[in-house]
Parts: sequence; structure tokens; C-alpha cells
Amino acid sequence: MFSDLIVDNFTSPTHAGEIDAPVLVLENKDPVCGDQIRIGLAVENGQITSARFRAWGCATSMATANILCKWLEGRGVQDCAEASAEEISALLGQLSPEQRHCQHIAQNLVRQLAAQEAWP
Amino acid sequence: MFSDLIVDNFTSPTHAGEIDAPVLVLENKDPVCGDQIRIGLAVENGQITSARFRAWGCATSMATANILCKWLEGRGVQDCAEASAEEISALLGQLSPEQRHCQHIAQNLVRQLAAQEAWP
Amino acid sequence: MTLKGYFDYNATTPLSDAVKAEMRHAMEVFANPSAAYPAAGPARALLAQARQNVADLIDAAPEQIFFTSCGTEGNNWALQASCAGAPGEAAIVTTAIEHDATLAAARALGQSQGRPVHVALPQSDGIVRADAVARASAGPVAVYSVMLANNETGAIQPVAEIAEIARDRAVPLHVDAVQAVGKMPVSVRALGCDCLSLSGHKFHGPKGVGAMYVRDPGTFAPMMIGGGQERGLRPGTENLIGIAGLSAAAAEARALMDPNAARNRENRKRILDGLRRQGVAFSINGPADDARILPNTLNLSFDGLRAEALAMRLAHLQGIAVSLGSACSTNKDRRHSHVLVAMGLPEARLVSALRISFGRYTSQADIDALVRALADGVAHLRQLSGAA
Amino acid sequence: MTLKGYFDYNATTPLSDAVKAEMRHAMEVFANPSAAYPAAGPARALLAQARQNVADLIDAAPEQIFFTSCGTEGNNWALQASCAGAPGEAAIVTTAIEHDATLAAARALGQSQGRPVHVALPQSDGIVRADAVARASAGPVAVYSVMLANNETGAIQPVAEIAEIARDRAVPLHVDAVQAVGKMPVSVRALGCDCLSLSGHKFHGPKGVGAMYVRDPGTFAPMMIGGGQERGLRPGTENLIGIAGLSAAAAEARALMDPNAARNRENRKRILDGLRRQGVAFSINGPADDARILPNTLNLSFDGLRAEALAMRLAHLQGIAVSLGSACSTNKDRRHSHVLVAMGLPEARLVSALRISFGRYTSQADIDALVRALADGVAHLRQLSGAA
Ligand SMILES: Cc1ncc(COP(=O)(O)O)c(C=O)c1O
Ligand SMILES: Cc1ncc(COP(=O)(O)O)c(C=O)c1O
Repeated sequence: MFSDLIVDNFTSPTHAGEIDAPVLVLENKDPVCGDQIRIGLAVENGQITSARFRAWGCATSMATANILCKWLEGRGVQDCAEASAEEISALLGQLSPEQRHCQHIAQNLVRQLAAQEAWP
Repeated sequence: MFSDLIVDNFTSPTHAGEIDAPVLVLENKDPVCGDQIRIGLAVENGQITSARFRAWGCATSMATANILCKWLEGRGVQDCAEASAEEISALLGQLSPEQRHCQHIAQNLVRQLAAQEAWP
Repeated sequence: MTLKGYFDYNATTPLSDAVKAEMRHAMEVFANPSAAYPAAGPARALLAQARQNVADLIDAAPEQIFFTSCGTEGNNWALQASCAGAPGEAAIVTTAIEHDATLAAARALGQSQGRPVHVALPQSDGIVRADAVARASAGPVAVYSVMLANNETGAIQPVAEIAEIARDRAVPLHVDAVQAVGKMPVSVRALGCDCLSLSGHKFHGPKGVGAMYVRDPGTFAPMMIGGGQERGLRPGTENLIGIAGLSAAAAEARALMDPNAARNRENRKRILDGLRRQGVAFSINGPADDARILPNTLNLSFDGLRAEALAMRLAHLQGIAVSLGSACSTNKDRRHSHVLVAMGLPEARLVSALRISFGRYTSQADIDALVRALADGVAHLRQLSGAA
Repeated sequence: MTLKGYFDYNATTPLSDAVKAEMRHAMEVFANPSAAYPAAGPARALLAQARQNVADLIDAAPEQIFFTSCGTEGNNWALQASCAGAPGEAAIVTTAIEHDATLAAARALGQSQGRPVHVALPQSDGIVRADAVARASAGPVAVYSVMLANNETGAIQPVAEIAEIARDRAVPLHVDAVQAVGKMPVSVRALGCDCLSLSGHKFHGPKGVGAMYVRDPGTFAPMMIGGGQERGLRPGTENLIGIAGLSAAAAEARALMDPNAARNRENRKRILDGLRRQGVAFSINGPADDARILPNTLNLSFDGLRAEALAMRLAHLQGIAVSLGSACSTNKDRRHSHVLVAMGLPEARLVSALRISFGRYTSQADIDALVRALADGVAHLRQLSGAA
């Protein structure tokens, strides 16, 4: 039912926590199931130097938060903002139907990067 | 389903066959199931000296024929004729509902003795 | 395994060793297959494999297989589901040789829904011709329900032809394949049916588990409502151990289909030849053509005796088990097999009819003992009645 | 036997050794119990013994026991049979906390028969008071259907009081005792019900076999029609192996009732004490009074997290299996347990509710590991969400 990717990122999250004075905060809540992810980012020269999350929800959405943080960290904000929906979905691997809402949460979070006017 | 009494009398009938020139012949056919028993009797001085049957039907009715022959043989005709319905039913032992028609056949056969006007 | 004297395979069959092994294994697989935790994985895998094995046996897709508790449930469900969407005046069309799980169920359903029930008759060989089914179809029809092989005579019915009638009228066709599956190749696609019921215990699986093939599960109504198992079409916590047995039985039946059928055909011939050699007079109730009968079934009448007495002699003297008509109906107050009656057999044939059915574990020695016992029993009973 | 980490006994239980032994034995008992020959004797004896054992477990007579394929079948059958004779406008009265095999089945039956369905609500402790059932009974009533113990909360319902309402109105009462039988003493006479369904796999019997108690079999309608087995009330060749397992399970459940219940009560207390000692905040969903709850069931909510995530941590890190609401409903697209919703619990309690159910093979070490895992998981998840 759950892929190893989801299980690992859920059971051993590496990027849980807060960033002091984050430069950017991405936040999304699924209107149906209520799952919520907030990711704080530290950015230097257009590069994401650190990403940490808080999440409330099912195992998959928590794993999603961790996967996204890992992916964001070390990448350029611009690059991330330009990632396609498919690319972002693919980060989560194979999902069963009841896990797919996490793809939307992930896409919504990353889309917020593009909506940012400017970043440091 | 079948008592040992019925099984034994059916599988190893001791009184099957015909009597040459029987003095009395008892005959009954169940109108519903069609089972038929004919018993030929040799009688001397009011005593039944020999009883033999022919039967067509289910195992219980064939066993009934044999049981009746054994019972008749050596008995007084008068005694037999006076046997009650219960006495005759009891000869067959415990029967399950679908075997009970044999009690009636047996009773009908014995009743024919009483209906005889005279015997040698 | 030997099963000396058992000639009632059409009533039920013993578990094969492979089935027993699979069931013993499944006794340790206990978690609820619907559960979300990893411990439920083996149970889910078992179900998936079983669905595949049953599908393979009848040329279906696993998504079209739904596990049931028996053939009876399958037949009742098929009738109810097919009638669920049909107009009130549309008839149930079935045949006079169906098992009571169809025939009596159809009558009860017809009565409760105020629906006519038309019953097509067989010819004297026990086969219901397709045109008899067509003639029984006056007016609107809700469902056709026809068996593939008859349990009492072994007669194989022209289901594919009947499917054409059903297709022409856009009416669903249910096939009771309980006696056929495992004994002859069955392809739901070649048959052209909309649903088909089978039962594990007829081919060395356990009793109390069966399956239903449903061509279009999306438009099929459940007979019971509950927790959503079997995609909501057949709720209730799954009979894992039984399904494991059915699964193994299906795989084996498929693998052994040809040798089993060949052995059955040989044994059938050996019985007939043996009886003839011993000079026993008998008649065959069922099709004369070997291609139109299950290879493991022989329904014989022996004039001049009552079959019940012959069966009892076989049972008590030789430990041989045969059947008088359908085993299921001995519970009931019914005198003659409704199948043989529908074939128009005379009274003397009806009362002296015996069903001999055999299979995988029947040896030639068993057959020879049966022939001797029949010859002996028939002679004895004919003599007792003075008919000899 | 040990079953480390298994806390989903209300979903299903493992076979006990005695049950396995009996089933292995029954694998060799293969003849059709309806057959007339002597080979069918052991099968008939097995059925008779099973009927007696099940009857003894619920204080019934063996003639009142009919074997079914599961609890779901029993519930569907009970509703259909009870409605069969009832006037068209008479309602089905049931409760909002029933299993879907009753609640959804009642709604479907009501819809197909144009019959009203009235649903009595529980109080916030998960108990449906008898007067709520009385209030739901406006107009003519066809049947009352009430569960004895709820599968999600363990709440024991006032069935005997509800039976009085049914008796006053001369309406039949069906009791879904699937969760109760084997875990608490059940007497059909003390309950005063007209029929009662149970399922073997809830008390160490096999899945896919159950039984129905019918007080007056002579006036009860079958749900399926067929070959006359179970005196015509439940046709289909009998699931001998499953019934053998149910038989052994019933005998054992009766013999071990008191020690099992005592162990469960201890374990229940050990969980609650343990969580409190570790300072874990939780609330109990269900009755506060220990006498009104199944001793093996605990339904807990942990605010600030989603239970699904907690369950997944338990499963993947500690191999612990618990349930989120009814296991049967995970197949479905349904977000909250309808039982907890009916109890009026707030959203935060609903999403964080976990069912912990245990039993015969649960050791104190298992309990202690569960408590540690819960404490750890709750702390972790609360921290992840920033709620800690
Ligand atoms: C209260 C209740 N009723 C009925 C059922 C259905 O029983 P089965 O799964 O045997 O069909 C269950 C089992 O989940 C249950 O808990
Ligand atoms: C043709 C046919 N249909 C249906 C059934 C009923 O199957 P089951 O006993 O599994 O309910 C039988 C079995 O006797 C049968 O022979």
C-alpha cells in the first residue's frame, strides 16, 4: 500500500522543524481532508540553503513534506518554481488513489515559489 | 439412517422365495410409493410352518418382508391375526419418517390374516 | 489417495493433497485482507492469487471474479441481480433440469416479484435444445438461466446457442457451471454469458466456497450489503482458508484437465463394457453422444427394482456410495428426480435410476468392484421381486 | 502462540490451535452430509456437534442454529426474513452505530421495498438508549435490528430493554451479536431476541463461516433457495471445514470465557494506566462505565494528530497493527467512522481516533510495547505538527 519512499520519509523525517526567520514560507492545506504542510525556506543568492517543515495529516502528506524539503534544499528558487506539475508529482513516486491528494499539495506548495515577486 | 435390524434383514434375507402351493397369500402394495410385498404361507393345524416373500421396493420394505416372515413362521395364525398394530410396528424397530410407510404395509399384510374365513 | 467405493463425485469431491496443503498454509494467514497495515499483505496476496487462478480456469479476468459461499449463493445472486433492473413483467426463463438453487429460486423470485417464470423442457436425452428456450421466451424476458452440465445426467447443454438468443434480445444470461467447471474446459468468452457460478467442492476444493464470474461488475447488483469487500459486490470478511483451497483446486483442475477427462472417459467405458459383459440389463439416462456428456457421469436405470434398494445393498455390503438423483434433494419429501421426470422417462425407469459419478481417485479396481456389485445386486433384487 | 503487536482483534482473530486441529481433522471428512449412504455419517455427526456447540455458547437449542457464510449474511438475512411478512409501510428500525452489514443493508432494503428506515442515535458514550429506539418507532414497525456490542467502541447496548419495546409492539427483534459472542456471555433467552447473528472469525474460528439463531425456524423465510440443506432455511452444500472450526471455537470460547475476559480487563487497564503514566493526553471514545464495554476494546483519540499517521508509525516502526474505525470500511471512500460521527464527537476527536482491540494471545509485554509506541508516536507527530 505504501511505497518504501513514503514509508522512509514518513518514519524517519530528516527535515522536520523550523527555520529561524525564514525568508520564504510555503503553506498549503487540502480543503477536503484537512492535511496541512508549512515549509520554511532559507535562501541565499537565489539558492535554497535550508528547508524545514511542519505538517499535520496522514503519513503520505508528512512524507511529502519531507521529500519536498530534501528536493528544495540546494536548488535554485527559480529552477524549483519552473518545475512542471508532473516533475513534482514524480518526486512522490507511485501513489495509490487515496494518496494522490498529496501530489496536489506538493504542486500547490511549489507553485507558491513562482508567485513570489522577488527573493533574496 | 438405517437400523441394524433393517440392514441385516435387507442385506441377508433368510425368507425370500416362493412356497409351493401356499395355503395363504398375503399381498399389499403401498399406493403412494408403489412398494409391494407378497408373502406365501404354509399352514398346518393353525400353525404357520413356512413363510416366504417376494418384494419390490425400498430396502426397508424388503427388510419388512423378511422380518414379517420370520415372525410369522412357527406362530399360530390366530395369534398373528390378533396382534395389535403397535405390536407389528414394533417388529420393525425404530424407523425414520420416510421409512414409516413400511409399518402400514406390515399392518395391512397381517390384517389380511384376520380377514381369512378359515384356514386348514 | 484411494477412495474405494466412492461414486458420488457429482455430489462432492474430497480435497486433493495440494488443496489441503494450501488450506493448512492459509490457516496461518489470518489478518483481515481489508486492513491497511502490512500484516494484511499475505491475506491480500492470497486473495489476488486465488482470483487469478479462478479466472484462468474459466478464461476470465481476475476483476470479473467474486468469491461466494457456494453454488447456491451464486445462482440465487445471479437471478436477483439480473432481475434487479428488469421491468416487472419481464420473465425469468430457465429450464426444467436446473438444480433447485436455480429452479426453485427462480420460482420463489418470480412469485415475490410477480414475475412470470418460463421453464424450457429437455428432450428425452436430457438436453434442452436452444429452440425450446426460444419458444419459452414469449414476451419480455428479464434473464436467461441455463446450466452448462446437468448434475444428474451429465448432459451438456447448448449454452453458446442459447447465448445467441439472449444476445438477440439483449437479455442477460446466467450459466450455472457448478458441475462443469473443473471437469470440462469452460470459457466464459466462448459461452458468451453475462455471469456464471461455480462451486469449489465439485473439483476437489472445499465445500462452502465458490465464485461468480461477472462480465460487467460495474452494472451488477449485490445480493447482500455490508463492509465493501469484493468491491462491494459480495461483502463479508473473506473466507480466506476456503478461498485458498478453491485457488489451489482451480490451478490443479486446469493443469490436470486433460488426463482427468481421459481417465474418466476410460472408466465410463469400463463400467458400460463390464455391465454388458456380465449381461446386466440397463438403460442410460442421458445423451447417447459421448461428446455431449460429462465424462465422469453415468445415470443408469435397472428395470425391475427400486434404485434405493440397490444403492443400499451397494452401501452396506460393498461400501459403495452412489446417488439417487441429486444428493441435495434427499433432504426433501420428493419422490422422483425432477430432471428425469422432465425428460419424460417412464415410471419404471424413474424408480430404478442410479447416478454413478467418479473422478480423479477412481481406480480401475474400483470400477471392477462396482460392476461386480451392480451385477450381483441387480440379480439379487430382481430375484427377490420375482422379476428375474 | 504469540502474536506480537496485533491489536486488531475486533477486525479478526487468529485460529486457535484447537480450531486448527479440528479443521485439519475435518479436511478428511468429505462426504456430502445430505447423502443417504453410511459414508456421510461423519459429516452429519460433525454438523450435529457444531450445532450443539454453537447453541450452547448462546443458550439456544441446536434446532435454532443455522450456519451461514458470515456475519454480513446473517444481518442481511435477518432483515430480509423479518420484512418478508411485514406490511409495506412498516419501518425498519435500527441504530446509527450498526455495522454496514445492518445499516447500509437496511437502507438498501428500505429503498427497494419502499419501506421507511428509522435510525436511533447513540448518546456521546456510544450507547443507544432504549428510549431513543422507542422514539424512532413512530408508525408501524417491521423489524428492530440492534447490535449487542459495537465493533468500534465496544459499547454494549441495552438489548434486553429494546426487546421489551419490540415485544410490546409484537415486532421481531434481530441482534447483531457478531462482536459480542465469544467475548461476553450471551444468552438469546435473556436478550429476548427473535434472531441473532454471529461470525466465527471474531472468536478464533475461521473467516467465512457464521451462524444465525432463529427462535422460530418454522416461520422464518430463507434468503436463498436451493437444495434443502439446513432444513431449507440456508441451502448450499455445507462448509464442513469452516463449520468444524466454528464448532471448536464455540466450545473453547465457552470454556475460556471468564479467564479471557479477566485478562482483557487487566490489559485494558494496563494500557490506560501506562498512557497516563507516560503523560500522554488522550480521550476515550465510548462508555466510561467498564461494565458497559467489551473488555477487549479501547477507542482512543489523541488530539493534534491524524490517527492514520499514528497507525502507520506503529505499523512500520514497531510492527503494531491497530485499526482506524471499522476495518471493513477501509475499502470505501469514507472519511470518518459513522459510529464516532453519530456519537457527536468533534472533528479533532474524529480524525485522531484509533481502535485498539486485543485478546487471548495478547501478553503484558505486548501491551507495554504498545504503550511505549503510542507515547513515542504521539509525541513525535505532535512535534511534527508544531502542536507539542
Ligand atoms: C458488529 C459487526 N457486525 C457484522 C460484521 C460482519 O461480519 P463478517 O465480516 O463475518 O461478515 C462485523 C465484522 O466486521 C461486525 O463487527
Ligand atoms: C448444477 C448444480 N448447481 C448448483 C449446485 C449447488 O452448489 P452448492 O452445493 O455449492 O451450493 C449444485 C450442487 O449440488 C449443482 O450440482
